[in-house]
Amino acid sequence: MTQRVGVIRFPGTNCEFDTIDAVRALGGEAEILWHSDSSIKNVDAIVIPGGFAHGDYLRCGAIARFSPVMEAVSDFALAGGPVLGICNGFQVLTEAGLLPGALQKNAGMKFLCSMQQIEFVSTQNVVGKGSQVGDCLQIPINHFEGNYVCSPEILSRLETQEQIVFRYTDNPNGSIKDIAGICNEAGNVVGMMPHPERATSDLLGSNDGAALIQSFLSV
Amino acid sequence: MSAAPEDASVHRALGLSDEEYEQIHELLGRHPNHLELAMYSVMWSEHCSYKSSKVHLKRLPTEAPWVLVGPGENAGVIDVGDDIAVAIRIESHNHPSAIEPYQGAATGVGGILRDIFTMGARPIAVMDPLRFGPLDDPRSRWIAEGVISGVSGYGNSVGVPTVGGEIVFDETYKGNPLVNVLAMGVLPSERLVLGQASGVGNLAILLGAATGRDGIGGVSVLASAGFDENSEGADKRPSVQVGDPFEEKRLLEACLELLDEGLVSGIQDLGGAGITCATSETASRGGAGMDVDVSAIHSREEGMEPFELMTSESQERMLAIVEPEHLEKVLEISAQWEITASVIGRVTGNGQLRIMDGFEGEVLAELPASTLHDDAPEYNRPMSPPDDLTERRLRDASQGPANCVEDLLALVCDPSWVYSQYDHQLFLNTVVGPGNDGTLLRLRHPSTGEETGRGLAMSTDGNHRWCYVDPRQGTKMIVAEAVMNIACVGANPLAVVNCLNFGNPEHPEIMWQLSESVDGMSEACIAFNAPVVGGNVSLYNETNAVDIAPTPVVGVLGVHPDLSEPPPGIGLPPDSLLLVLGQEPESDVSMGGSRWAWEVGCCKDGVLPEFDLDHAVRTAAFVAESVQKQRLKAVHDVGEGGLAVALAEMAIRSGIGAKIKNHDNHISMFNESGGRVLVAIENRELDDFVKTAAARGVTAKVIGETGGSSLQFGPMVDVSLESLTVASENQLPEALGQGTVNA
Amino acid sequence: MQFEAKIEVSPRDGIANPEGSTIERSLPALGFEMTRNVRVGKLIRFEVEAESADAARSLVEDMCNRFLTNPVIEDAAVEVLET
Amino acid sequence: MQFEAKIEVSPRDGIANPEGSTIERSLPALGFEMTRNVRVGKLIRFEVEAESADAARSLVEDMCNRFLTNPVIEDAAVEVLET
Ligand SMILES: Nc1ncnc2c1ncn2[C@@H]1O[C@H](COP(=O)(O)OP(=O)(O)O)[C@@H](O)[C@H]1O
Ligand SMILES: [Mg+2]
Repeated sequence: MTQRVGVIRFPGTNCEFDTIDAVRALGGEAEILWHSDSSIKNVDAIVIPGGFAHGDYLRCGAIARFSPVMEAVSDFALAGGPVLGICNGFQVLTEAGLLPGALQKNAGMKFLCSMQQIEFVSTQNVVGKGSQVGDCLQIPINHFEGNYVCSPEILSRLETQEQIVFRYTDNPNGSIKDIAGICNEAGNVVGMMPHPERATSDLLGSNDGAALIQSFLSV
Repeated sequence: MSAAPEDASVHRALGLSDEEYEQIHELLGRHPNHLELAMYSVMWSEHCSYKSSKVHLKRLPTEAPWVLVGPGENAGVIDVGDDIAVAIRIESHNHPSAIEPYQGAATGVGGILRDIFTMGARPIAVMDPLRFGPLDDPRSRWIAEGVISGVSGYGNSVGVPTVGGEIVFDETYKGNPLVNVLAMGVLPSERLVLGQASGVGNLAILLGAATGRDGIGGVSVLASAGFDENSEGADKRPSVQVGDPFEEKRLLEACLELLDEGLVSGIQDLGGAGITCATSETASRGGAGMDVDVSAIHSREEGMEPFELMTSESQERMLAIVEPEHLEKVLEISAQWEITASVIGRVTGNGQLRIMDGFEGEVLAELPASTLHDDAPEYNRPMSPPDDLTERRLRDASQGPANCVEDLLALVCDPSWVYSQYDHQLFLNTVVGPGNDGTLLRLRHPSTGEETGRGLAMSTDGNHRWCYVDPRQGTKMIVAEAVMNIACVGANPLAVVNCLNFGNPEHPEIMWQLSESVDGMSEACIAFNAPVVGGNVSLYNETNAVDIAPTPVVGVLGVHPDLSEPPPGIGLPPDSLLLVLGQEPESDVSMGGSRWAWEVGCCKDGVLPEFDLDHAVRTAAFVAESVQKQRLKAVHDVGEGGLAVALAEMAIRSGIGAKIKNHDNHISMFNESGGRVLVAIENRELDDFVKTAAARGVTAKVIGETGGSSLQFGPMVDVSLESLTVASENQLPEALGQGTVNA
Repeated sequence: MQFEAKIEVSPRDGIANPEGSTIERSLPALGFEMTRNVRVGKLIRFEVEAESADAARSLVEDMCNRFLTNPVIEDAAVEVLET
Repeated sequence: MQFEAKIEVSPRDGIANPEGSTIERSLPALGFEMTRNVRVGKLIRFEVEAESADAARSLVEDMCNRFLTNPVIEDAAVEVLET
């Protein structure tokens, strides 16, 4: 298992090194991909990490998705390559059209940083290997715009095609159907608001994110 | 370069006294022109020159073998071993936050972070000790909410976790909130850089945001003037600055990269007094001079006057001193981070700061760079204790309607409404986050990320009630409390930073408070062997000529030597013994300065309980040792609200109650006798534990045992955990987040 | 020619508007009881250079569709004025 | 009577507008080179009940000053229409 993971860094990204630490601690290799490069350097998998790409100005992810690297990411995703968007990365993926729907401000109009319990709804995707539907995980959230919305048509497609990956057991942000993470039809592109890289050490409060990253590294 | 003697209204309007003007006249050997006068006025303001406090600050202990940089630089730096240095600093943004709470707090966070990365350190933590007027005052709520969102909005986005702080509400801060912000960063010891310019011919490069008219005169008008209802308003409004965390994030990354590549020989952030301060400070620290070309400054607006460009406090800017051969590489890295960079100055050898319109153009101002700092006035202002001090000390603060259950319910308050809005986990270091005693972070090497197996602990503490009753002893007690907080997470103190928030220094009792407070802090810092490595003084905290209660705030940094297991935390375990460690309160302990007396009993006077500093030092060391050896099942220091509030917090955390022997009256429940810590241990450990405590010179007394679903004091007082939890959790959400008005 | 573009971005009908709802919820406590249906959107203005008013308009509409709004949650109304 | 209030909130002149500047900086990369001076503000709409147009207007202005904006950094333009 020596997956080379490319971690995209936009100006304003701030979880890139945490993500790299977590990947390395679980035996993967990781390197930074700079947003203005147009190549993804033959990596085997891509993470778009958390943070505030371009300050989250205009809308979260709205400016980032035009970065040159995103074209390569898009080609990679459409060819079936594993792509994981965490928090801001999830927002970028929806803006880029690689995942449906949008993330708007939390219903309580507050930024929220807290440990949250989420439950696997589908494991047919790049973070689900080794887990069971119904597994509950303790993973922190850290966002202002994590309130997932989409049209009723998209929602019913997400449901019938098993594209809802996680739901919150206690919805913190007003997200429709308690959605915490979704994937594309093929299951190779996953977006989630909780931060699995923040749950990879008992010293920091939870190790439940390790399974997700391990799965991602082994596809 | 000569100027006519001018009419006194100009320098007075700029906040310079006639004597100060005369001094400038003498220093220059001629009359200053308006630009020069503006530069002196911002640099000699209270905010930049510390002219009223300097004589007192000199009494603080500042040295220890591990101190690499003490007060006077942008941040204090200490050596924590393994080739890692830690930079730490605290600052206030009180006055700006009173006018525009969100931006005031946001720019406060931005400013303190620049102080840290100026030293070459990557900021890894922010803390925000906050103080507001009472929750039933709508404007205070408006300020509180704005400030909290400002810290959250800027801190989260710039990508530095806010890992702790304080939140206090009191009448004394109505109209004059206190917004203090502490930042801490780590750097490889060998990369320490100082804010100085040397090497004739080197270039001064202005990096970051364009200079606008925001914050013009902010130093003298915003930071050094008190508020009263009439002046608060239109004339001050244009001075508000807007923070841009995204610009700051790029600036931070660009600057750290420049330092990593060894491309800068000095670097300095731009804060109060803007370019005037940065250019003169770097030049005079390096014993050099500088030519500054105002026409090269990238500006946000057209037609800005030289004095505006020189004094603007626009945010998110840095000044780097660079050898000419590195210029190209510096511009390249700046461009990569989309940072604007302009060469605005050249280092000269003559000690003069010359402001010019083009490097070959007209000289607009010329003055010896060092005079802006070194010759700033220093006042030994008159001081005297308040006239009624003796009388006040005679009052008995223990009187009042005491209903122990109701009082306890009123005094518990869960601050998570505040800190859940802050990213407090970024960088994967947070072992103990906000909501506990000290904050505890994993200490990792800043360049390699390698773990040291050790931890960095921090706490910020202030207590205006103690300091109002007795500024000297009160300050000693807050230092002890801060140290006790980090002891609870297993750390021993290494250094202290402080923010002295006081009223109007022209009032003799305010200067007395400040002087007393400094002496108390000195004594405590010496006792704990934790020198002061930096700080900030904020004066003129007053509304309608009423001064705030004296509020020194300290931040303590310490190290946990062996972080293989997280500390036990504050939650009560089942079936254990509860002990109090530390000095035992006298039988007739005073309630003076306690939260109970101020908020329930309504007497703000009296005297503080007796305080044994040496006992507190021994207790802190013993607590840290016990946590390190994993001998405790729970630990929490006793602070505001006394034993009862501390116990309530412990019980609420785990949902496990306790039975306390005796202690069933308001005095023994709520007295704030200092230097005490509550610990839970297993029954069978008792003998050994008490023996060790005695050997360390620490009093240890069993006060009860844990278990059950309520908190009982003696046979009479019984509070259910459920009611405690509800009372604690509801306090802030019921008052905040419900909409506020700014008037 | 120089034009001034003004774009009103509003939450789409049927999509929850947390910002508006939060304001609405707090209004009664502040003594503003007679208000309903609060919606918060964005207002974007800029100057734009184009050959004609039509050209300016179509440029601005293109910016709106591709970048300035997210049609999943937002509607936009574009105004272009000669200056 | 029922009125529809529309409030345009913009950053005051001379006050930095980081959001606008950031958008402006990113436009050329998207092929929009002819735009300058981007400013982003807020648009707030709601329905309000009042005795008269004047009463509605003064109510809305009061809300603006005390609650919806901070006049220290923002300007508000209020429009009130009968519905
Ligand atoms: N404004 C704030 N920001 C972040 N954390 C806060 C804030 N206010 C309080 N906290 C956290 O809540 C906890 C309790 O605060 P406090 O009662 O002041 O602690 P103590 O009495 O132990 O000094 C601490 O961990 C503190 O860091
Ligand atoms: Mg404590």
